[in-house]
Parts: sequence; structure tokens; C-alpha cells
Amino acid sequence: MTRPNTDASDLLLDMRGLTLGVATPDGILPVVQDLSLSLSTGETLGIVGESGCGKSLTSLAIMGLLEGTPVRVLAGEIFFRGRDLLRLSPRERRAIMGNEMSMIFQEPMTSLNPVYRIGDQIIEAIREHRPMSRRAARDRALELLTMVRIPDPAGRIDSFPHQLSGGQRQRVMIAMALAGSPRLLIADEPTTALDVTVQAQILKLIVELQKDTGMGVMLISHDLGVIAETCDRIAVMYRGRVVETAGARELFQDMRHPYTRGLLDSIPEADEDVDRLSAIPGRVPTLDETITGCAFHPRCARAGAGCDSDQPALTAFAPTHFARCHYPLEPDA
Amino acid sequence: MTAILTMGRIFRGRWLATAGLCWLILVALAAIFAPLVAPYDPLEFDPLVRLSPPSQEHLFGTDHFGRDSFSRSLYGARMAIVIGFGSVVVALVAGGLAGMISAYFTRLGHVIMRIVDVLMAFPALLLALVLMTLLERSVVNTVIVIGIVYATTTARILFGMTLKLKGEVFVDAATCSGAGHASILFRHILPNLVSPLLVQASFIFAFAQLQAAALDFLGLGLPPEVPSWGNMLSESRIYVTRASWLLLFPGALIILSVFSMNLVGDALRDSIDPRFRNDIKGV
Amino acid sequence: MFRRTHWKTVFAAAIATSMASTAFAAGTLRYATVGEPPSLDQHVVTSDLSTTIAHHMFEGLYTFDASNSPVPLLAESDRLEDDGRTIVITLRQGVTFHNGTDMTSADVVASLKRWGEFGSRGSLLFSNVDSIEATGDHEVTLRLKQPFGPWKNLLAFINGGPAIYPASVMEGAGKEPIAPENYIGTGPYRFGEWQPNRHVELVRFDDYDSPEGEPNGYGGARKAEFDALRFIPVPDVGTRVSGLQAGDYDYAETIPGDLFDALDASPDVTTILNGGPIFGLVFLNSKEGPLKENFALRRAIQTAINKTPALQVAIGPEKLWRANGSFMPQGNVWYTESGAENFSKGDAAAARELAKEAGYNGEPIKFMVSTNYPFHYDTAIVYTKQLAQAGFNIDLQVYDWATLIKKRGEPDQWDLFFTHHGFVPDPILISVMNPTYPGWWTTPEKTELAEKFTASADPAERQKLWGELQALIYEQVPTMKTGDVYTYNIASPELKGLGEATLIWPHFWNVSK
Amino acid sequence: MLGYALRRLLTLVPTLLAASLLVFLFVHLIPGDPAAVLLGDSATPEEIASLTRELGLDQPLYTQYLLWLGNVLQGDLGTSIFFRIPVTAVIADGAETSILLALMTMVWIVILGVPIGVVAASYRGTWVDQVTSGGAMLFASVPTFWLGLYLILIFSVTLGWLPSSGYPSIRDTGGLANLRYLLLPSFTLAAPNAALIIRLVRASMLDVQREDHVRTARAKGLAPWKVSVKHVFRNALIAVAAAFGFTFAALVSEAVVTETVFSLPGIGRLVVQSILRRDYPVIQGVILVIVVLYMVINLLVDLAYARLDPRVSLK
Repeated sequence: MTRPNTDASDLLLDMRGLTLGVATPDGILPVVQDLSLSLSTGETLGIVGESGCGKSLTSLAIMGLLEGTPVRVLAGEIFFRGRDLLRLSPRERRAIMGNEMSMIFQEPMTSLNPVYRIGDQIIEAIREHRPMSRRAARDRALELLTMVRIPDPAGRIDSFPHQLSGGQRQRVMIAMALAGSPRLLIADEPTTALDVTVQAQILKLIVELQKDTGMGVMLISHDLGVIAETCDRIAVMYRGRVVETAGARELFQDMRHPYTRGLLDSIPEADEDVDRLSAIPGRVPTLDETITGCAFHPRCARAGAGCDSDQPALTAFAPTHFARCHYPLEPDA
Repeated sequence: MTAILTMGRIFRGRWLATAGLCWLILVALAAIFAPLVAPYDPLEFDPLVRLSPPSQEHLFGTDHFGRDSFSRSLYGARMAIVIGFGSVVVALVAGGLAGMISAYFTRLGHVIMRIVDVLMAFPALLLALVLMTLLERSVVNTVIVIGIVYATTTARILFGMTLKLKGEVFVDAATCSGAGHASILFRHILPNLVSPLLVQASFIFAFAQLQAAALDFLGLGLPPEVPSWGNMLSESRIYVTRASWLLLFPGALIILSVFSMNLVGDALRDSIDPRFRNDIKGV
Repeated sequence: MFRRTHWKTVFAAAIATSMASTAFAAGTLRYATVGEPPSLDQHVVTSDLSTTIAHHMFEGLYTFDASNSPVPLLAESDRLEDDGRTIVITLRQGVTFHNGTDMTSADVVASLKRWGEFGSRGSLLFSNVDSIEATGDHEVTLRLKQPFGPWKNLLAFINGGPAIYPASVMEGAGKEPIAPENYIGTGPYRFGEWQPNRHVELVRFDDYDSPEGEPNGYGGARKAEFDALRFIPVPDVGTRVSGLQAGDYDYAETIPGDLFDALDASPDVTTILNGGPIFGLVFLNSKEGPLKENFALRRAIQTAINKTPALQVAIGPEKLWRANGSFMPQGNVWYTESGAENFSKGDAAAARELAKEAGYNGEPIKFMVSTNYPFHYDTAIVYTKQLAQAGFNIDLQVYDWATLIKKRGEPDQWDLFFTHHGFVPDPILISVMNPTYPGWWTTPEKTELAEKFTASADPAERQKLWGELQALIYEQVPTMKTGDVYTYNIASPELKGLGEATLIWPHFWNVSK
Repeated sequence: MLGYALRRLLTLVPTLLAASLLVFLFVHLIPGDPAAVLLGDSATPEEIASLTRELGLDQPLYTQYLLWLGNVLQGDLGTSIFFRIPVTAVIADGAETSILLALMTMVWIVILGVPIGVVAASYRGTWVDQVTSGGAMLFASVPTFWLGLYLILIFSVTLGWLPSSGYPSIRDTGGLANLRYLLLPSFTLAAPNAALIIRLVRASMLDVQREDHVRTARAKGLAPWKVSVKHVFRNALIAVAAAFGFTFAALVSEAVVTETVFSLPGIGRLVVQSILRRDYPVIQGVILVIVVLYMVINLLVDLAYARLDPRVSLK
């Protein structure tokens, strides 16, 4: 893929040929292959795909949180504001983490340390990168809690995580992520574990915060609906590869990859699980299954000659619209 | 066949645990074939060869009766197995029933668990000491006493596990389909507890050896005439310098066997349902 | 502020003590005992350990010299009147109790009365005593029903014996041992403290009035060289040995025979043999069960046993045991071989024959033994095997000691039990002579001989009668002696004045380090 | 918190009553007779019976129990048959040794168990982990008395560095030099328990490391040691604290053996010797005290647990 965006000044994140592998007793299995994506300041990039497609691992790789997992970066570069994160020392990397770049996770229930008050956890994030007095940090924490619309922040700041609802906890997570005034916010399934009504509130909050701060947001979700509402640009991943990427409007109007179609058709009822997607037959193949050619072909209704042998290349359908398919869909009438 | 495959899966890549398993198999074989393998009668004494160091005739030397330590060690393996299995059976049956029933019938359970609390408040060895003085020294009593000691912890563990399972869908389903209490407890809940029970059993087996040895040491365990590793140590403790082989061999046998059983238990624990993994303390 | 100083002091003291720990120990003898003694009240308690401690504190009218003859201790002299029916004892003057009062005849009378009524061995003498009274400030008169030979030996044997307490302590004292605060005697050491589980400590009695004469056995002058004697219970025998080797104790008692050679050879350890041997006894039930009055069956059992292998197994080095059938050791005035040819036959065939003649049909014979004393148990194992080979059906019942002594009081619970006996200077003190001792040997033959034995005051006649009694023991087999065991203790070589051997109980007057 | 503690203590009362009855029955059902032990081998059954009467041991069991219970409720545990002094005094005397032994053992357990456990967890899967975890399990498999015997042989008899046995009271020596006497015993006692703690610390560290909030902490850009200490270890402590309750019970049991091997004048040996002597009041008193102590320690563990884990509420 040739990179479409060359304006270095607002190019925030630029991944080139990122390949991740997991070490198993049977050898190293690739989980993300040759992934190239970029994100500009102020932009919201959605990454969508079924669980196991490698989207979360990609986000962890960007954050530098792969340590402790069996997953390693095998190849590629991740440029963040012009610096290749993969070449930084751990210390330099940590100076960016939680500061210029921060992340919120899927499980607000477990992503906060249960034994510390939420205020202290936010203060910890603030003071890690900005030397200031506890009192000042506490004021800043209150400010952040107000920003994420926690009701009665002064009363809540000394609560323990278990005393808050799921939505409130996710707000606390967001407050914590904002502690360092990040340029890039990675949100990995931030609403999956929440009630539908709360989901909308949280998404709305993220969008507003993005508008206010001008940060870039990478929103990861299995739910095309969530992505559609919030993102400027969307990348669809399947089994470790981007299969289609386009502007949000562009994608929905003119999708080319059968998998994207499948995802769209199966936008689930709010409370339904990913696994129950009915529009796509079959299941996501497990990692140790070797599939030659297009990884989607066993489930693809359009699969034809060559699909089971040749990996399709990323083809441009428009200047900002690419897809990876031998038999792409025709534009809708 | 499936059992062997399962074992293969559990022990794959764990060479230490595998070595432990092999040692335990060896101990079991020694226990079974002791009368065939033992070069001497373990009770036959000969004052003329007393306290002789290890040699070709007496691999592990002889004790102060002039009895062959190697033969006694082989028969000691028998006692180790009897004590281990016996305690496991007593602990699992008594403790398991108490725990499961308590979790299932909550009101009765409240009473039972209080009794368990009272028993747990007695430090294990003290309880065993008092009971052993009260009863008399015999293999059966030792097994019962050690079993009771571990029955209390087993009851606690099973209580928790059964509670967890009780809330599960399949139990509701069984209840709806009109299954009786006994059927639910033993046909639906129990099968789910078999593997954690096995793990618990392996740790009880290991600790029972140490408890029995401690009781033997305090002179309140197996009858002194029974050749057990603990008795061999207990009788020979004054010979620590005079006849060091009398302490080294049985000591090493106990340590190796307990160590092996712990390794095996550890390997088993890693293979069970993670929900129950933390319930079983073990080593 | 106070607290800070306080801790400083403690810390300084800690350093001082750790540096001066040897100095602290110099004036104290540290004695590792087999366990906690029961009460130290000598009247009612017969534990040897209790006496080992208490005879530094309590004294009787008499004691024994090195040849086990009674010599005066608190007594000064005595005379017999009325053909030996009246004993007049003159007391030493100027003897002070540990509480500061003078010892007078009132104290002696009170003590002897309580001992006579409640004491363990008191009835042996007092069943013959008509009256006891103070016939002067320092004179006591005993009137006997008939002449009684062993009176002086009984008064000299302090174990379960007539220690002299102040009359005030004796007031109201019964069978229950007197409490430690009343441990008031006349000995060279007085009671210091008893920290249960930790130690019993005696401290030097500065106003001690020593008898005169060269030290000889327990007789003669006594001088307390140590500031304190500390008796520390160390029940684990291995710990006693290693503790002495490591310098934590100066003296440790009852060491296993098998360690003798190594310890004897070690320059860091002195071994001290006990002069008077102890001996194991297997009592046979004369009151109930298959052995009751079946003397032939008893002899069959006796014939089956060979005592030597048991001694080899249970004791070890030959230096420490004798397969001796005489109840009194070789060299002792009471030594006699009468009847002893049946001591250790070890003839299974003959025994089987005898048993058959006695009508034995394989009824189970209950043999009680305790594991608290390894030599009891080891010996019993060997005997059981020998008896089984002779066709006896032995039901070996292993108990702890407390259970055994309870059970042996119940005649229906046992047929044989194992115990051991300490050295005693007069055969009258041997437990089998006591008709109420479990076993209950009260045959008419025994009673008659025993009466003659105690009535006689003539040493030669008494020796002859004892020979007949011993022969009767081998004939009626109320008990079986297992052989003499010379136990030994170990000491730091720094201790001076211990002598070659212990008479009965170790003593630490005239001993220093 | 205080209210909770008081309520908990109140609920202990029935448990304690049941325990006291059980203790009393167990102890009195043991065959044997303290009077016989006290009087020694030469005593005749008649003499023993008369002393039994004087000691009041011939009364019916329920009378004796009620009498004892009544005294216990007034804080009087009775008089030792053997020592002829109050049981409370006998226990108090043994308590110094046992408490110091327990404290030193805990120190060993903490200074050995926690760091080694943390190291093992940090080097998970490497040879460091295998050696420490395997070694810990090996130590947990050694009979206490066997270890003690060999430690005495090496450090006291052969090297002469440390006292072999016994423990003089601080009252007598007036200093902390006595603690030397407890070095070997406390290590012996600590070894198997430290091994348990090592494995527990390691396992809970690994469990916590897998938790999401640790990833959050790392995402804040915290240095690894901060993550380890503030987030992983702090949370792992919860499970470890719970284990200290178990450890205490194990300590009491093993102290019986250790105190016997090292001839320490502590409560553990006291109870063994008292069983052998049938000193009923002392056995009852000691066990009752230990049971109370066990319950109080469990209460303290629960309180500590609640402090360590705010999710736990004390009800």
C-alpha cells in the first residue's frame, strides 16, 4: 500500500508493515500481518473486526503493552509524531505512554485497581508525567472528573472502584487517560461491557472530548454500528490483515469486501454477542489453522478460482478506499 | 487409554513432575511387592549385626535390633501408601460429604460448618495428639485421626465449590426436570468436583506423610513395631552421629515421596478448572 | 523519655549479657534432665529424677555411704533398747531449716508421722511402729511392735523416704504432694524457683550446717560449691547429648548405651557410670487371669526367655549390662545366686513342654509395655518373639507410661507388664516385696518368709532369708528380672569432684567447675 | 470496625463453649491417671486412689466440667496437678518462649518468603523461578524434626556457632542475647511455612499480573518496579494475608515438634508433656488458650484483609 497521507505535520500515527506473532509450542504463528495504517491529528480511526482478528493486539503494540503477553513484534515500524516507537528505549517509551498517548480498555470493571481510591489512581497518572504537588494533582483530578461528567466529582473522588457503576468507571478510565493531555487516545472496545444507553453516552463523551482537545482517536470495536456513528475513517480487519479501509461514508456507500458486507448485515441487536453473527456462515478460523490464499475464502459466498491459493493484494477503488479481494463487490446501484 | 492421554497432556513438558510421578510409581511397586523384593523379614532381628553400616548384605545398614533397614524401608513404603490413601479416603468422604451437604442444604449446613469451625480452631497436630492418646496407637486410628484433621479443610473447600456450582444453569435444569436432592448432589454436582477433589487428594496424601511422621516422632503415631519411615526415624534419632544411615535413608524416602506427591499435585492443579484452582492451597 | 532510657538499658544489658554469658554460667550447674520432675516432695514421690534434685534440699536422719551402709545425717547417734523394740535417735544440734528455724525433734516426729501414714515407703516401717514421740528437744523415740531389721535402711533411703520438713509444713499435709513454696529442708541447697517447663533451680543455702567427716558416698561433709543448681528438662535424648557437646549443659542424664563408646572416647565429654544398676522387671499377674496361681505356667514363661539378646538390643555395649540373676548386683552384700540358675534359660522346647503340662492351650497373654522407655519396649519385643517361638500367644499391648500405670492397677487388664526398678540398698525396698504393688504377690510362702525377713535384725540371718526369698521368686515367678543395666550420665570435663561413679542419684555438693 | 470486632468476638462464645466441652471430654477420656504419674512407679493402686480422691478427680465428669467451666469464666484455669501452681502461671511462662519463637519465625517467613516469592514471580519460567519454586516445594516436604536434628548437628555440635537447645528467660538474662537460642528453632519452624509463602506470593503475583488493572497501570507509563510494587505486590498481598491465618495454625502444630526437638520451654512442648503426664488442667488450659488465640488471629486476619481489600465489607 502506498501511503495516501503525506502531510507529516498532522500525521500523528503511521504504522508500516506491522507484523505480530505469537510464540506457541508449534512455533511462531502470525497474528497480525503486514499492517499499515495511519491516523492524523483530530481524526477518528475505527478498526472493526470479529474478536481474534488482531485489532486489540495492534492497539497493545502501539501502546507498548505487549510485554507480558506471548505476542511479539516481528517486523514493521510504528511512527508516532515522526518517531519510530519500536526503536525507543523502554524509558522513552514510558514517557510517551499515558502522556502523549493513552488508552482505555474494554473492561471498566477490572481495569481499575480495586484497592486504590479512584482519585489516587488518577493522581498517580497525572504526577507520573507532570511533577506537581498532590494537592494540585488532586485539583486536576477533580477537573478531569468534571470533564468526563462524573456527577458529584468531589464526592466521588475518594470512592473505590467497586462503589461505582460500570459507566462511571469507564468515565474514570477516560479521565485517567486524559490526565496527560494525550495527542492520541486508543479506545479498545470502550463500550462493549456497558448497557446500551450508557454506551451511547460514553461514545458521545469521547467524540466531544476529541472535538475539545483535537486529539486523534483510534476506536476499536467489533461493532460496525458503534464505529459508523463515531469514526471519520474505518479499517476492517480479518484474521490479522486489513481487508478494507475507507472513509466512513465511502465505506458504507460503496463497500467492496464481502466480509465488510457481512459485518454490516449482521449489526447485532444491542445485547447480542459477536459470536452469534448470523450473516456470516462459519466461524473465525483459529490461529493454528493454516489457510492459504484469502483467509476469508472458506466463509465467503463469492469465493472463486484463486481465492484459496493467492493472497489478494490491497487494491485502490478510490483515492482513500482500498480493499483486498479477488472478486470485490460491485458498487450498489 | 484416555487416562494415559490425559496424563500425557498434564505432565507434558514438566520433567520434574514426571520424575515425581515415576518415583511414586516406584514406591507403589515397592509397597506391592515388598514381600518378594525384601531380602529380609522386616521384623527379624539379630543382635550380632546390629548397627552395621550399609553394605552389600544390608543396603541401608541395620538398626539397633539388627533389622535390615532396606527391608524395613520397603515395608515402610506400604505404610506410606496405606496412610496416604487411608487419610485421603477419610478426609474426602467425611469432609466431602460435610462440605457438599452443607452447601446444598443451607440450614443444616450452617450447623455443620460451625462444627467444622470448632474443629478447625484446634491446631491440626494438637487435635491429632489428643485423639491419638485417647484412642490407642494403631494404623487404623492414625489414618482416622489424620483423615479427620484434613476433613475439616476439605469440608471448607468443597463447601465453597458446591456453592459455586449450585448457582449454575445445569443444576437449575436438573432441579426443573424433577431430579431428587441425592441425584443432584451426586449425579450432577459431584462429577464436576472430581478433578479438584483429585488435586486435593494428592496434597492430603503428601501432608499425611508428614503428619504421620510427626506423630511417630512424638511417639503417638503408628504402633512402634510397624515398620514405617516415621517410626524408623523416630527410633533412630539418637543415632544421628553413631549410625547416620538410620536417619538419612528413611528421611530421604519421606522427603522424596512428599516432594513427588506435591509436584504431581501441582501439575494436576494447573490442569483443572481455573474456577477451583485457587480454592486448593496445597504447597 | 522514660521509655527511651528504658530501651537503652535493656540494649546495654543485652550486650553485656551476651559478652558475659560464660561468666553468668560459671556459678551455676546446668543439668539436663530426662523431663520435668513430678513434685519434689520426697515423702510421697518415688521418681528418681525428683530425688536427684530434692536430695540437695531435703535430708533424712540417715544416708548411705559409698558401700551402701546407712550413716547418720541429721541424726547424731542412736541406740536400740528393749531387744531392738525401741529405737532412740539423737539429733544433731544447730541444724537450721531453710526458713531459718532450728530443727528439733518436733519437726522430726511430724515428718516421720506424715511419711508413715502417707509416704510411699512409709508403711514398710510404720506397719511395725507402735508409737513415735519426741523424748527431748533433740531426741526421738520409736517403739516397734517387734524388732525390725531394715529400719535404718528405710530411714536412710530418701527416695519416697522420710525427708525432714519443718513441723509447720507437715501440718495438714496428706497424700497430696506439698507445694513448692513449702519446699523447706535442711540441705546444702535450698529451693530457688520452679519455672514449669523451663527449670527447677536450687540455690546455695548459706547457713548450711554440714555433718562432719570425710565425704564418703552421701555421708560426711557436704559443701555447696555452686551458687545454683539448675535442672533443665530436656526430654529428647539426642538434644541432651548434643546440648552437652555444644556446651549448653554441664551434666546430662540417662544417655543411650549405644552412644557410650563414642562419648567415652571423646575428650569433650566425661562419662559417669551409675554404681547401682537398674533392672527391668516383667511382673506377672498373681491376682487374676491365666497366670494366677499357675506357677508351672509362670515357670514355663520364665524358661522360654533368654535375657542376653534383649540386653544386647536394648542396651548395647557389654560394659553396660550384666545378665545377672541376683536381684542385688555382684559385690553387694545382698548378692546371692540362689535360684538364679533359672534366670535365663532361653529353652523354647522345654518351655513348650512345661506350658503343656501346666495346661496352657494358647490362651492370649496380655503383655503391657510402654514406649516412653525405649529399653522397656526393645526388651519386650525380644521377649515376645522368644515367647512366641515357645508357643505362647502373646498379645503385646503398647501404651504410654501414664496409661500403663493406670491399667496395671486393674487386675483384669493384663497378665504381664514391663517396668524397671532402681537400685535399692535393701531388698525390702524392691517393689515385688510389696503385697499391694500390681502383681499382688501374696502367696502364704512369701508372706511367711517376708515376715521373718523383716523381723530379723541379724545381718547374716537376713542375708540367708533373702536368698530363700530370691529362690522363691524364681520358683513362683511373681516377676522376672531382665538383667542389670548400668546407666550412665555424661558431664563436661570441667566439672571437678564428680568421682568415678554415681552412687544412686548424682549429687553436686563437693562438686565445682 | 471496632463494632465488627466486638460482634465477631461475641459470636466466638458458642464456638468456644463447644470447644471447651470437646477439649474437656477428649482430655478426660484419655486413659491413665495423673495421680499415678505423680506418685511414680512404686506407688500402689491404693495410694493412687487416695491421691485421686484428694485431687477431686473421682467426681463425675459433668461436675468436674461445670466446676472447671465456672472457674474458667472467672479467668481461673485451675491448678496444675503436676506443678501445683495455677495453670495461668504455667502457660504464661511458656508463652514467652512460644511467642518469641512465633515472632522470629514470622520474621524468617517474611524475609525469606516474600522476596523470594517476588523474585520467582518476576523471573517466571526461567531457571531462577524453577530453582526457587522447586526448592520451596522441597523444603515444604521435609519433616520438621528431621531438619531440626540436622541443623543442631551442623550449627551447634559441629560448628559450635549457635546453642543447641533450651531457652533461658529474658527475666533471667535480662537481654535479647537469648534470641540466639531461637535462631535455629525459628528457622526450622519457618522453613516449610516460608516455602508455602514463597509459592503463594509467586502464584498471587502471577495472578495479579494477569489482571487488567495492571495493564492500566503500565499504560500510565509507570516504571516496571512501580507497577510491581504499587499494583502487583500490593494486590497480591491480599491473598498472602489470608494465608497468614493458616500459617499460624500450622505454626502452632509444628511448634509442638520443634519445641520438643530443641527442648524449648514453650507451650507446644508443655502440651505434649502434659498429655504424657495427664495434667488435665494444663492440657485444657493450653488448648483453650490456643483456640482463643487462633480465633483472635483469624479475626485480625479478617480485619487486615478488609483493610487490604476495600471490596471486602465487614458485616
